[in-house]
Amino acid sequence: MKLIIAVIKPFKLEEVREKLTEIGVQGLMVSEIKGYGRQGGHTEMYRGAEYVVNYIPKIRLELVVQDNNSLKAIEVISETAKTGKIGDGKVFVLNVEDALRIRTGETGENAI
Amino acid sequence: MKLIIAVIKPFKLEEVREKLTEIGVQGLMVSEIKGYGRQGGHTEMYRGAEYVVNYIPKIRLELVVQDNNSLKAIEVISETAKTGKIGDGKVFVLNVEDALRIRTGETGENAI
Amino acid sequence: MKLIIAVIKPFKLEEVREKLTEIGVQGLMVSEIKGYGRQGGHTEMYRGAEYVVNYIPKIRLELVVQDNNSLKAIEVISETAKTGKIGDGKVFVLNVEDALRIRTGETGENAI
Amino acid sequence: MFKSLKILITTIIACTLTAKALSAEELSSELVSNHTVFILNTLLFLIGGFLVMWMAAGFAMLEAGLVRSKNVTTQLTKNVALFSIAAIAYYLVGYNLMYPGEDGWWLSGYLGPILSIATLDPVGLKGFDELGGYSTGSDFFFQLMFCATTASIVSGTIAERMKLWPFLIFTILLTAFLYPIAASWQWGEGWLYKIGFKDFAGSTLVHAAGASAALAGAIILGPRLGKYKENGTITPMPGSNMPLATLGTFILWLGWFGFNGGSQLALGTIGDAADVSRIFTNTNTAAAGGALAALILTQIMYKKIDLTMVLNGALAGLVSITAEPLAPSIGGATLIGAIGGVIVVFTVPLLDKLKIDDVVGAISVHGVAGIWGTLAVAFSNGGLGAQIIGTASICIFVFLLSLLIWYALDTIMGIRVSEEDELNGLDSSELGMDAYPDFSKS
Amino acid sequence: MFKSLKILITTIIACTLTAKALSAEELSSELVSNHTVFILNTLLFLIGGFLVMWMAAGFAMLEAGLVRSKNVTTQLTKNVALFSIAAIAYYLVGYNLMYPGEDGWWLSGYLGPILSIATLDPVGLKGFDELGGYSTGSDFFFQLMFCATTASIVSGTIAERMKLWPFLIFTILLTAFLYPIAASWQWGEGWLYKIGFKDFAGSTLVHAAGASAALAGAIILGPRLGKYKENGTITPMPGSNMPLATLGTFILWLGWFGFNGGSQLALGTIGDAADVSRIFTNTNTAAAGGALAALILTQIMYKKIDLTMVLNGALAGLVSITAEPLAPSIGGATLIGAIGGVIVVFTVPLLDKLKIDDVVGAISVHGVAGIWGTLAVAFSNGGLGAQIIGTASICIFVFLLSLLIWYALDTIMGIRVSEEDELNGLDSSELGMDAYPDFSKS
Amino acid sequence: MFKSLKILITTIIACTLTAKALSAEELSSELVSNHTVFILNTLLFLIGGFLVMWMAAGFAMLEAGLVRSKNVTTQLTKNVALFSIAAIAYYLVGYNLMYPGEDGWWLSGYLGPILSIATLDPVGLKGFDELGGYSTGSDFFFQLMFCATTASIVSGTIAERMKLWPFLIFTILLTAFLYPIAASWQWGEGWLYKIGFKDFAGSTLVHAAGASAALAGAIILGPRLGKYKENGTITPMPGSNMPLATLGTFILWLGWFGFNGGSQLALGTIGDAADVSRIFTNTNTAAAGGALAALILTQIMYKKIDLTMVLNGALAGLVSITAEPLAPSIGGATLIGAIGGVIVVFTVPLLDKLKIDDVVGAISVHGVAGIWGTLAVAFSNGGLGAQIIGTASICIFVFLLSLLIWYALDTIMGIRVSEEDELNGLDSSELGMDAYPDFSKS
Ligand SMILES: Nc1ncnc2c1ncn2[C@@H]1O[C@H](COP(=O)(O)OP(=O)(O)O)[C@@H](O)[C@H]1O
Ligand SMILES: Nc1ncnc2c1ncn2[C@@H]1O[C@H](COP(=O)(O)OP(=O)(O)O)[C@@H](O)[C@H]1O
Ligand SMILES: Nc1ncnc2c1ncn2[C@@H]1O[C@H](COP(=O)(O)OP(=O)(O)O)[C@@H](O)[C@H]1O
Repeated sequence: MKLIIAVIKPFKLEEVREKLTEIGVQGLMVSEIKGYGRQGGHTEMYRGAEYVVNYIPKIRLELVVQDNNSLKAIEVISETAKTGKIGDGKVFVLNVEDALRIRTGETGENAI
Repeated sequence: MKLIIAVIKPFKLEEVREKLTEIGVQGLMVSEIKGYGRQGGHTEMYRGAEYVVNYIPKIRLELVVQDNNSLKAIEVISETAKTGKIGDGKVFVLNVEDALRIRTGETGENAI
Repeated sequence: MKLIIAVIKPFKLEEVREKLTEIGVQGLMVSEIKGYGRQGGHTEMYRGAEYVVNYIPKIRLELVVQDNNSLKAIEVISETAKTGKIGDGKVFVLNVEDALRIRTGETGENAI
Repeated sequence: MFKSLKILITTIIACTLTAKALSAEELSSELVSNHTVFILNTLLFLIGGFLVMWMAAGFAMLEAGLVRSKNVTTQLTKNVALFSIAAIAYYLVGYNLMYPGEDGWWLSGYLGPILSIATLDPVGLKGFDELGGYSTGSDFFFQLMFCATTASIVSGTIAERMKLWPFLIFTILLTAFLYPIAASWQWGEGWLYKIGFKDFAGSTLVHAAGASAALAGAIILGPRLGKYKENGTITPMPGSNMPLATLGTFILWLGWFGFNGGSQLALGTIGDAADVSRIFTNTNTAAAGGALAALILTQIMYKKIDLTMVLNGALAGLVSITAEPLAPSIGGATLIGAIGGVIVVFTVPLLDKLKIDDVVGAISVHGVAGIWGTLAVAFSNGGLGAQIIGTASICIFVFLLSLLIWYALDTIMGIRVSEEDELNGLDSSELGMDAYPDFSKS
Repeated sequence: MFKSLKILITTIIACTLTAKALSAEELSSELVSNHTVFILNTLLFLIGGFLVMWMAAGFAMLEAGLVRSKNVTTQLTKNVALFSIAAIAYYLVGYNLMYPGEDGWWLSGYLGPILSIATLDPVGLKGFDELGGYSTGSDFFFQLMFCATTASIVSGTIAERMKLWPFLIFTILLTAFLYPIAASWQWGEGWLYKIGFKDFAGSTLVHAAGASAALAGAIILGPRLGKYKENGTITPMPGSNMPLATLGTFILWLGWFGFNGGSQLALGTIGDAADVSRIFTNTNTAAAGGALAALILTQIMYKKIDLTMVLNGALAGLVSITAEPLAPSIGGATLIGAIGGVIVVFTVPLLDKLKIDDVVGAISVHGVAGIWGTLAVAFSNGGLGAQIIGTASICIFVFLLSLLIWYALDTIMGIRVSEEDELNGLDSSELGMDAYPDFSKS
Repeated sequence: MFKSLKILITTIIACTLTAKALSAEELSSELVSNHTVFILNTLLFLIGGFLVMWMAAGFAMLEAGLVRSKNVTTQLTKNVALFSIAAIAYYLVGYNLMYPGEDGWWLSGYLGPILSIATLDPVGLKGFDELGGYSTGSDFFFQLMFCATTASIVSGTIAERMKLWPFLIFTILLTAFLYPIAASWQWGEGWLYKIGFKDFAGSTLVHAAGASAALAGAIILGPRLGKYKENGTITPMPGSNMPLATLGTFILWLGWFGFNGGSQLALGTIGDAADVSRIFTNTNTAAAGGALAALILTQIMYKKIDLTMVLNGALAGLVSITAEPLAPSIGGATLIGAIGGVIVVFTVPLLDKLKIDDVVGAISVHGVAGIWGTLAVAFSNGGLGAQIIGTASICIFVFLLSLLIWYALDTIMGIRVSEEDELNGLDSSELGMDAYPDFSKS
């Protein structure tokens, strides 16, 4: 199993979720984060003082998928979340050793 | 060392933390997330428009434990967080390559 | 590639980010979490009832770096975030199998 | 608030002055004409009334700030609904039940007419011969707000675990019957009034009465899940929004000038104007005394000031002075308020020890401090006996009937949400609407 | 608000009484002197005026609570700015345009003088011979607040997608010209006044007029991105802060006593005082009726109460009673308000079906309920024809001119932010300032 | 606020009219009787007083909105506490110190009696022979609120780094001694009053005085950690809650009608009523001018509107007009306010350059704009010399004594929290209570 961590633009969340559902993804963890990256760096004024906006609001998705589903999920995310403009985000893939569904006690790929 | 990521129902947090403390877990990262899963999907009304509630508030726990403690921790979480109703959550286990305690500079299992 | 998860004291965020930038780190995910650890445990009063403060506000940083940059990044974080007082936080290192930049479709180390 | 009495006195004074057969110049430069008196009294009711109406917003904000965020929308809904219900129940039943007049009693001194709805003066007072001291509409408006205040007190105590509808049904009964009947004993010139009970603006008639209803509710309902652990420890459940709680307190503080000042019921003589001024000053200083007493006490006892206690202290000061805001000197009023503040700091944990879960401290603030304030009237005005009888009879009457109603509601429809719903928050189960759905950029 | 008429009547009544040649004693004990009348009328305007001013805060809080958090700062900025703009535009142009007097009309009954700025009574009324019924300054202050209210209504509907500056420019035109011209037809004693149209405090002249301008804006602007999906489903975009929305509603509720009560325009006779009291009571009960109607209806229709609808219902009740808050009995007023509440529950989804995106429900609350209230005047006062003509002419006039202005602004500078800016939120693109930048410990 | 003078004039006018030996009818139809004057003046104080009391909530909300969330509870606590302290300190010492009367001075024109506590008229004015122009209680209530306002100004500047208790101790000294002594020079008819200084409602006596105390505090205290970097850059620390800041501004705006309008000190003649109306209008338009000036200026200078500057601008407009809200025309008042708004936009960054860290901009808003407003009186009333002397002497007196007190407090107990406590937030170290503990579902 793989843990896919994706950081995307907030307004893309619904679209990405829908598309992931279509390919059979049944669970997600969604969190709001601040992203630091190339997209930042423009300046704003606050009460006459200039400052650099470093952190941009982003959505972080985490989903655990079966190994053979992982490429498809990554593809779906990268296609759907893409606007072509800077700050579209990243996808990272990590290996998951085990999974467990608390309600049923199922483990492994059945738990996803 | 293992990183255990657990997503649980919010009101179970205290109980799970207490039980984990009892088996010697000394640290946790707790974050509030929105969970998408089987539990969602019921509809609500807002100003006369029907909509599907997809995201349910959940708590995400992250803890790094020694390899030999990992099974016990998973067991404790799954037992304590269980209500038997849909949406109880998941536990995922990932491998951790290294750890470091910032205050002391200790690394590896000593850092946990 | 490595995923570095660091939990630090909130007021250290800016300093750590600046120092990481200096060694070439170009992206970060920042989230606010509540940390449970040795630092907690003091008691407060609320409306006449004593209670234990278990959760302390912390910042969680996640960054994916190239393998050869990982040690330097860990070093920078641990040095900058250190106050020497309890609750300075932890750094955990995980292996990342793949990365992808959504905007360009680049993968692997180029995507970071 | 002995309306008829006041009017009588006002009229007598006016007549006496007239009777002196002053010269025209003296007359016009000294007298306030009957019509002007009427207008000024009416104006006092209207200003007082809109200030007390504003207290509804104060209760809503205070309670929204002191419950956890998962219950905020429900708490707001309860507050808007109870105020609306009070408006209609008091119109249909409460007002005439509370002021039966000489001949309206069903049970003389105890029970007014139930089947009698309120009406207003005709437009432009057309065809109106008899000139009272103020317009009926202004009086109705002002009195209604007191009735609504009583209901507002209840909602805070029983927060975070009671279903919406049983609460609304209770509110109907409270504002149509319970409060008006109890209040009629004094303000309707019933039996309490006859024995010499004194409660200027309602420390007991409004505040302790509301708190008695709340206490009954808290008992039938039981504490929130997890509030009192088996090992005897108490789990604090911190309020979600301190600025809202503080705003609510300031709103109540402001509204209280109308509550107490308007209860002078007259502004048409220089004596009344001076008295209203005394009342404003005393009301303000009692709140200050209550806030500072709680501030100093929490600093000493807990080593850290507890803002929620300071807010409760200010309100307890206000409640304490409400039974007699006119007679005391500024210093006396400060002291009466300060003792109210002290009371709150001690009774809030006491109730917790009794496992009575009062989410916002309303029983301490409105109940215990209200009783203190009513008894304290004896310091300046004597008559401790009547004060005790009055306080006890009102509180017991409202408490027992409330207990009965809550019990009946619980039996019929259940007043408490399910365990799961309580844990998930009432906003999700009762309303399906979060109070703060984003605070994010999605 | 037929100012001159009222004054006349007041004066006539005063004179009649004088003419009765009462004895000195009777005189002084019954009459209210001209000067006292002047002061009391002025005081009514001032109290009414500051209460209506407070409604500006109500609109700001209501709208800040009902937009998503990424647009809150912009919404607040719009509200502060529009109120400030109204103050200056109404002073420079609007006031005299609205009250041309007998000889000031450019186009008799239709268009007052545009190049004429407002002035106040001289300090201390120095050298002032002619004694009106109230001070000009108090009248200006009161009327200005009505003008600002009209503009406040617009900002809520077009939230979350309109650029800041086009909105501000529209506000200038609305408060300097559109509202004053339309209002002059009635309150300036123009042609509508002559045909017997009745709109006591402005259900149509203020509320439906504001809603007409809002509707035109919503049409030109189009709905928010993603609000109406192609498959016909509607995406709810829940408001970010229910306590703010509730606070805003309570503020408006309070302010409305000034809005309707002050519109009696006189407090100098006992009849006026009694009427103002009736108005306060009816205003309050109409709000209660509206809130409860929406509460019960959403419970029945959706199985769960919708707090935002209850808030809208209370406001719709207030709007509905505004055209005639004096004549109805309490029961009648409750009913008129309740129908307002029902209207809102049905028209909000209806507008959604028409793909007209009204973020806070202002078109339903102020527009549809405003029209209902104005037509309902015919129940108590007759003259349905005049009511229909009045309502239609005001709404159509404001709607068409607004449409033109919005269209022109859109052509010249574009009134809508870019798609990306809308998705990221106006606070980031328009202002670069988050409403809640932390809620954290950083 | 030259009380005695006003009353004198009022009385003279009344007497003159009486002296005209009018016929009975004329008399009763024109005169306002002494008693009615008394009641109306008292009413003005009470309405003005409760509106200014409401400003305490405004400051609390404004400051809670402009500090970071980790310091919100502390800021709220300071605001509730300072208002309570002012109530008691002004009663025990301040009031009579401020109004020594002819014979009460310890140091004629400079220092009133310190050991003298305030008392009110007896209940019902029993045994009261001498009829003043208003009730003492209403005057005390009104004046107290001005004293509290002065203290409210300080808390915002020194936010986010000062310990709670030193601030509270400073507040005692400020409200018991500093403000009353300085104010006595003018409003107690001391030396400034004698040289012809004019400050209608206190641009300098209240606002610049408060700002002077704040400036002294900011200097002794030093800036927040990290605010001014060594390389000269300034780190913005955005306020945590824009709706609260906006609400606070609207509350202050509303309260200011009481602040300025009540300072007319009389409502018993038609001239006074008209003047209060002028004041309301001018106060409102000055705020609008200030807000729009800041809005336009930040748009031009920074390319984006800065809401916090717009809010500060509105307040600066209000402060600017406070020294003379009566004489200017509407246009003049708008301009005076607008210049206040411009001042703020320039002085806020200027103070930052001087490394004086004023969290909410109070020194600019209340200090610089207050001085501007006081000097601007010379435009309409002449006497620039007296204006300069008055402004300078008040500001320097309050500033120097405050500096001394802050310094002493710092030496004795330390006024600043530890570095770690500041970084973690005062809510955690000083109070152990988060302002927003959840905003979650736990
Ligand atoms: N190396 C990294 N590790 C973790 N997160 C990253 C990394 N690089 C970028 N991110 C996240 O991805 C987001 C988008 O990256 P950014 O550099 O702004 O633009 P782009 O995705 O177009 O390259 C950032 O806001 C940050 O949260
Ligand atoms: N494959 C997955 N990857 C990540 N998180 C998941 C996954 N499946 C479920 N979750 C998380 O677990 C929570 C509970 O899952 P759900 O399907 O609702 O019920 P259950 O746990 O009873 O199967 C979800 O809200 C979601 O946050
Ligand atoms: N085993 C662990 N797994 C995950 N997070 C941990 C672990 N131990 C500590 N932490 C995190 O690190 C933070 C700091 O740890 P703590 O024990 O308080 O002090 P220190 O870092 O000085 O040892 C905690 O608040 C917690 O969030």
